[in-house]
Amino acid sequence: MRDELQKRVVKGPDGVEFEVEPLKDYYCEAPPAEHPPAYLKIVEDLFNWARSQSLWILGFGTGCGAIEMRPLMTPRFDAYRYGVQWRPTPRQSNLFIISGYLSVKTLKRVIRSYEQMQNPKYVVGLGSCTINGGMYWDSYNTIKRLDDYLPVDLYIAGCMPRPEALLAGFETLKHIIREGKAEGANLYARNFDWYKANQKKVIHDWDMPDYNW
Amino acid sequence: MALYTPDRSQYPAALPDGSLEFDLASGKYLKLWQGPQHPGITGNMSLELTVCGDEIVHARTHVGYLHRGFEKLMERRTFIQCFPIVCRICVPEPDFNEYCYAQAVEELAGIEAPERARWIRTLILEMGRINSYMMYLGGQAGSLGQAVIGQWTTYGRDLMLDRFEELTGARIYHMFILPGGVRDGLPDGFETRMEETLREIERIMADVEDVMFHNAVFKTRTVGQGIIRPEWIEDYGVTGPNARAAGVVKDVRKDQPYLVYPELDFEPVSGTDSDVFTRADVRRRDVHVSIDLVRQILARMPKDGPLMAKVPNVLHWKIPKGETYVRGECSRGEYGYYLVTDGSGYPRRVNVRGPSYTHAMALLEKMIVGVNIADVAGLMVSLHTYPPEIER
Amino acid sequence: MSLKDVLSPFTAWKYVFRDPVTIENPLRDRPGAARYRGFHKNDPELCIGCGTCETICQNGAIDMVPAPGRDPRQGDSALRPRIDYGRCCWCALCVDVCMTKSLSMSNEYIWVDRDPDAFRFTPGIDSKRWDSAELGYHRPEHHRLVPEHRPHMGELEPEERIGSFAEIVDGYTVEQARAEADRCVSCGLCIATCPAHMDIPNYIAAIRDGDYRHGLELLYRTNPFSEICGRVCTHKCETVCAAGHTGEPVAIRWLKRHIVDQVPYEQYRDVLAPPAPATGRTVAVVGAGPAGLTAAFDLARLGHAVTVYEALDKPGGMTRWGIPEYRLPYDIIDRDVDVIRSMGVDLRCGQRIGGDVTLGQLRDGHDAVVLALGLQMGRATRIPGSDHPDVRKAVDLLRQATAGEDFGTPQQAVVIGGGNVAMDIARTLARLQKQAFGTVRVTVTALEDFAHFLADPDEIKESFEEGVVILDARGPQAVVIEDGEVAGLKTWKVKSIFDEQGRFAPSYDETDEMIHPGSMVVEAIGQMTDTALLGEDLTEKLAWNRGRLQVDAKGRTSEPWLWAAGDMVRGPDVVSAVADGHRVAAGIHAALTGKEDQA
Amino acid sequence: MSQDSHGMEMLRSKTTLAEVLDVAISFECAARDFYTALVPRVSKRIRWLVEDLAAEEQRHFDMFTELAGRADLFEQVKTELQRTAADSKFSDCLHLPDLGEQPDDQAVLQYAMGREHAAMLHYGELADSTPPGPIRDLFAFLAGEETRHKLELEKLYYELVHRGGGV
Amino acid sequence: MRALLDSLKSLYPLDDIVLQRPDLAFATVPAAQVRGLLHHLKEREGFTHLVLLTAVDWLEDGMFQLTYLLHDRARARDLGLRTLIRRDRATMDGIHDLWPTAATYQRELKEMFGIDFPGSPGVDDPFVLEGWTDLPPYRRDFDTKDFSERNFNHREGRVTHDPAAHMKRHLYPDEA
Repeated sequence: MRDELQKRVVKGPDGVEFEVEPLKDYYCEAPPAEHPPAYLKIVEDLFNWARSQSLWILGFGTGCGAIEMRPLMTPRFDAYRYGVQWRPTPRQSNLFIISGYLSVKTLKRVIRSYEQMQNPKYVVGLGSCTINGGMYWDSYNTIKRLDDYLPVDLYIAGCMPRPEALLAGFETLKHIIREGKAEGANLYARNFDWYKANQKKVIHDWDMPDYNW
Repeated sequence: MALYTPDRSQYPAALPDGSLEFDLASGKYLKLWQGPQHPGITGNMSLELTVCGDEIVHARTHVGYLHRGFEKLMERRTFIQCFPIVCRICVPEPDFNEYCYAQAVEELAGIEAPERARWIRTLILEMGRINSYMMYLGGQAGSLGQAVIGQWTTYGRDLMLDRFEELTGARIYHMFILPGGVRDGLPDGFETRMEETLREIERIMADVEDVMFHNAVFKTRTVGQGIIRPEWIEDYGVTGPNARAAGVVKDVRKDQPYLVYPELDFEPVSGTDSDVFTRADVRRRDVHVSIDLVRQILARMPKDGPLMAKVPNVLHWKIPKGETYVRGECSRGEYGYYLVTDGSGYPRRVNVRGPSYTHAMALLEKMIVGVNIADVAGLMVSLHTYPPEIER
Repeated sequence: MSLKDVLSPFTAWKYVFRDPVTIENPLRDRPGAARYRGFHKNDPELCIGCGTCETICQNGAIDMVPAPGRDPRQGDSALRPRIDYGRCCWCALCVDVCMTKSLSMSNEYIWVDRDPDAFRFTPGIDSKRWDSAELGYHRPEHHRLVPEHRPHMGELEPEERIGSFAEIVDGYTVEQARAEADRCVSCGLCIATCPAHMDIPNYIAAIRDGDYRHGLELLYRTNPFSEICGRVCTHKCETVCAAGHTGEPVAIRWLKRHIVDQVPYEQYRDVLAPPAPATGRTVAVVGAGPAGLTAAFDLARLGHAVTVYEALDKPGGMTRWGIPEYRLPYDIIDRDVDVIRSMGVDLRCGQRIGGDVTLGQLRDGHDAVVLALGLQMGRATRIPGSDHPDVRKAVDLLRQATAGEDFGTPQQAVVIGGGNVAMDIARTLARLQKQAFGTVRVTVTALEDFAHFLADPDEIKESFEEGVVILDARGPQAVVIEDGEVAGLKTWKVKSIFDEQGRFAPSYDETDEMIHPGSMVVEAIGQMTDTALLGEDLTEKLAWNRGRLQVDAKGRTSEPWLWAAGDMVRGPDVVSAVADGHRVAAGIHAALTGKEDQA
Repeated sequence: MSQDSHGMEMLRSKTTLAEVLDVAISFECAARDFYTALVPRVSKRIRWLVEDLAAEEQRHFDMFTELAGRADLFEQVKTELQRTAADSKFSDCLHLPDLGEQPDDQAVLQYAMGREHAAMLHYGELADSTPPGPIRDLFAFLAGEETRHKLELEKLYYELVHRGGGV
Repeated sequence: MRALLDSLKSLYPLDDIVLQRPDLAFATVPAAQVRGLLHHLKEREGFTHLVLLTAVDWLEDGMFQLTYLLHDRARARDLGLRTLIRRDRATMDGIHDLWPTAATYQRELKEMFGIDFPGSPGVDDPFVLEGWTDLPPYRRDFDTKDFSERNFNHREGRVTHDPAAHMKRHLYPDEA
């Protein structure tokens, strides 16, 4: 564990000493909870319709596929007209696009980013690598099945998928959301222990709280 | 022009070796992580900044978020099987991987790509260079808050991707230059459509010049910023536009000409001030050089002739023991492949030398000290680095 | 910094008046380019399931899976590539390397699914919406990752070879052989087609590696007649070679010959492990052809005492007495036979069973008896005039030629038949004519047209080169006899030869009649076995199957002590005879060691 | 063959379909008996061939018998006529052997082909010389049957004698 | 290039010289001479640009080959220096004082090959890997496929057939 994460005594600029324990002080460790649907189906449908109309992508280019995000978000493909835009922080995003392979090192950051996103949230896997390891199937440093570590709502085939394929994916995702079937976040909460066990199996230096949001 | 003068009263003391002494527990310094999930970072990497007030007093680059172990994977792939994977090492300008790898294999196997294939390779590399620069220009402007440039250049780049698609059959990873030659010739009417694309890009570049380069804000934030000192050029192995902007007029295309560059007419672009603005300007002018080169190539390349050298059955292709280094001038500097063979059907060792390796690591860490936090992104982008080629 | 730097950025406002560059409907307006590498297509009829695509895929994305409703057959494993889009990188190496050009790619690129296991499919079998897409990547004609042509093999020029019985082809040099071995993609489709199931991909790999001893060892595992098969094998393997679909098939036969050419003959014995300790069991083999000797070789190596009885004075069977020397030099046969003999096989030539020694005696003196009699009797057409003494049978003439007997070389001869035997006798006669008269005057008339010819294309080509006239689609009608002498052959034109089922149903055009002049007519049609040695009682006792001795899967006849192998039960083919020899040897060994049930 | 020719002459005088068929059936019956009697005279090796021939004649016999018993005989013959077989004249090129003691397979086949050939010719002639009507159709049908049988034998002959071999 | 190699040969024990291209040569030099030769090349011969520093694992020989590739910008030529060090004592003097950027290369070599460069800044810090516990991955005795299979789940349900074996099973199952 890195030094700055250790429990220690710190002396402030005013000369006062105090104890810090970053992993406890900075994060809430409460486990994730399932998000129940609205009491009335018609209300839930309305919510889902609204959710489907604003897919806000977290601006985290985890791999190759991120390069097609720029054409998508610029005038030629103009994803904004479909209610899709990208946001710089997890707090503002509800869609995580895993743009291809994930190294174990990135997986760790991805998990943290994902957990910081607000419910309901969705994960889309881009390309072969998220499905079965892709061309890095024999690499020592990339995960092979994204769904072992995060709940994936949708996959888009390709290496890498083109902007058009992404747009097709967004349309499908909207459809899934409107049907109330984009239950990834709830799945994550429900099977939290299983996901954590998988994550910890490959992330050997686990130096963060199990859940932080 | 320095508008900002930091308060250095809290600044850490210098140790004999030149590094700074700072005590995080003192509360005077703050660790600030820029990346990997951060809008102000190029690609997937991160900067561990130690700041004092608004100023960076120490920085470390952290890479490895995109490490897939290409050099290891290639050791268990046959020579032809390596061909599709190498382009993944650098996403925005993948073709240099294909070229350098193919050239290295051809050299050690003792074969030579046919004339027409070499023209097409050159064409592809120059198309890729334009794309890479277009992407950079959008990023450079964007890092300083000017989002509109990226809207234009990304469009221009996309038009070029259409040309790539019709020529190579793919948008991003072209997998077109393979050991022995190239896959196919130019499609019918390619020249005409390429000319249209080039005109559109020239139009965009004119707007970029007006709006980005003749821009008081941009100048204020870039002129005199992020200077690469002359002695750093050798200390940190600086190459390409970064070096040329510092007056080191070295361009592999001229100095150790490869492919058909000896037959093409061009002059390397250079600058003298070595700051963020000059580097941006060198790249802007280089786009025009590349546009011109694409025109020259299309006008002069042979229309007929073989596209592949005679290669043995690729399934059993063994290459005699040997080693070589093949370099090319990519948009970011010297791109090179060090290939070692041992007589088997697999490379013994491949080492990919991407320019970002030094630019984004040692050089960036050195340059970033003393910079205002707000300028970090702009400075970093100005080195034009792509993380995947650092860690491979 | 100047005023311009303040004002210039405002020129961006002109974009307000520009047409937007946005693509109105990206899902509709953006088909992939003509050579776009989109989702895979496969033509399951063209595909042969060779698995080369799987071999080259660096991503391990391709599995070869049995295609529903297809059974493996010669040259088609009935496997089809199943692609995992959780692995694929769309590099199209599989398309580039595809041996039949059945694999290609469409320009379709959108596939979205919630189920990660859905991204696996067998192109051409699992129907997809892009199956009929016309655009997309196909391997450009010039773009080849596997060389398509054989290296040129040196051979005697026609003028040179026609004057003698010297062997025609030189065999490959080491460089040529490596280049040819390099073309093999090691798919192994040929193994099933080879009657002896030789380990072809691996012995070719041994040539690439230059490890000829290992190569020879592999050859001997399945075939003790590699010298002979390396020259005259019917190489059915080459007809199913994956490389043959878009180029020339790998010259498997010549590569086999190359291995035996490269290992010094003295070292052959070192390659083979010594025979097993003696079992005390004895086996008699009748006929020293490929089938009999292969059985003898196997049985001897298993420790049984084997005696081979050969009616003629030299071993080799039809390989010696039926195949001319220019195709298969006699010393080559001796080399193969000597290795077999060195395994302890007692080979007795000039001993015809049914004379001094009877089959009954063999039965009484041995634990098992193998009949490997071959097909040494020629069939006759029995057309009018065919009973004339100058109407001869090809097998008889070839036997006489081998024995060096003079049968009165005709100045002009007509051969009836279109198989390899017809070519052999035609070319033998041509050589004899050249030696005797200086000119070649041989006409071959065949029922089949060239499209359905029975003889190897090489044989036809070489015959033409040597001045033999071959007339296809001629049905023999009568031997023309003038003044008691054969004057020629009368034929009718064959209009068509096969019916819709591919069975023989010739129809003649009697208006197209030809007389082919010649003082000798040679019948080179079917062959049959002389089973006289069985005697009437045994013939009556044995079970028969449409004219052939009935044998079980192991080669055993209805009489438990009697086994049969080779051409007499399988039809004429060297390598099939070898395979049969193995089969019967395995059967006998199992029977003698009481392991029949496990076998 | 003379006995057959005589039989054919006999046929010319028949006037009803049933009569014609009766005679044809008697021919098939005679042929079957001939082959059956031949079986023990040939080597066991080729007995299958003679047995096959006998079985084929028996099949014809059965077929004609069944036909004769049918009420819609006329219609049936009409339909059968659609699938006429054309003679390929292959057997023209063969000697008719004298089937002595112990004939071999080739001789038996040649003999059988000759028989079918002659029958085919005669039925054909009868059809040609009969005025259009049911009787003519029946003759044409019988000629077609014999031709078909002959073609089968020709295929067998080629496989046995011309191609490869192995018997 | 020849002249340069000749003059270097008189000063340093160069071995195994290969003139790969007119502007690229490789030579082997004993480990102890590396720093001296590099210094000489940098200061005297104009090879001021360190292109790369990497290693090759000759597992069979028990040696690591270090390759220092230098570039002479003025004359546009390259010289690759090889030096062999023992795998079981994989330690080498650093050259970060000659080229500060070499520290990055040395840090990578430490992590990926386990070659130590004592005194090189940050050489022990993780570079691209995080929480790595296995053999250094670029070593030849590290099997990446095996590691991948052991550590990560691959999607089930994949099964393939060898064409030759499949045909044997269906077409001639009884034969040896």
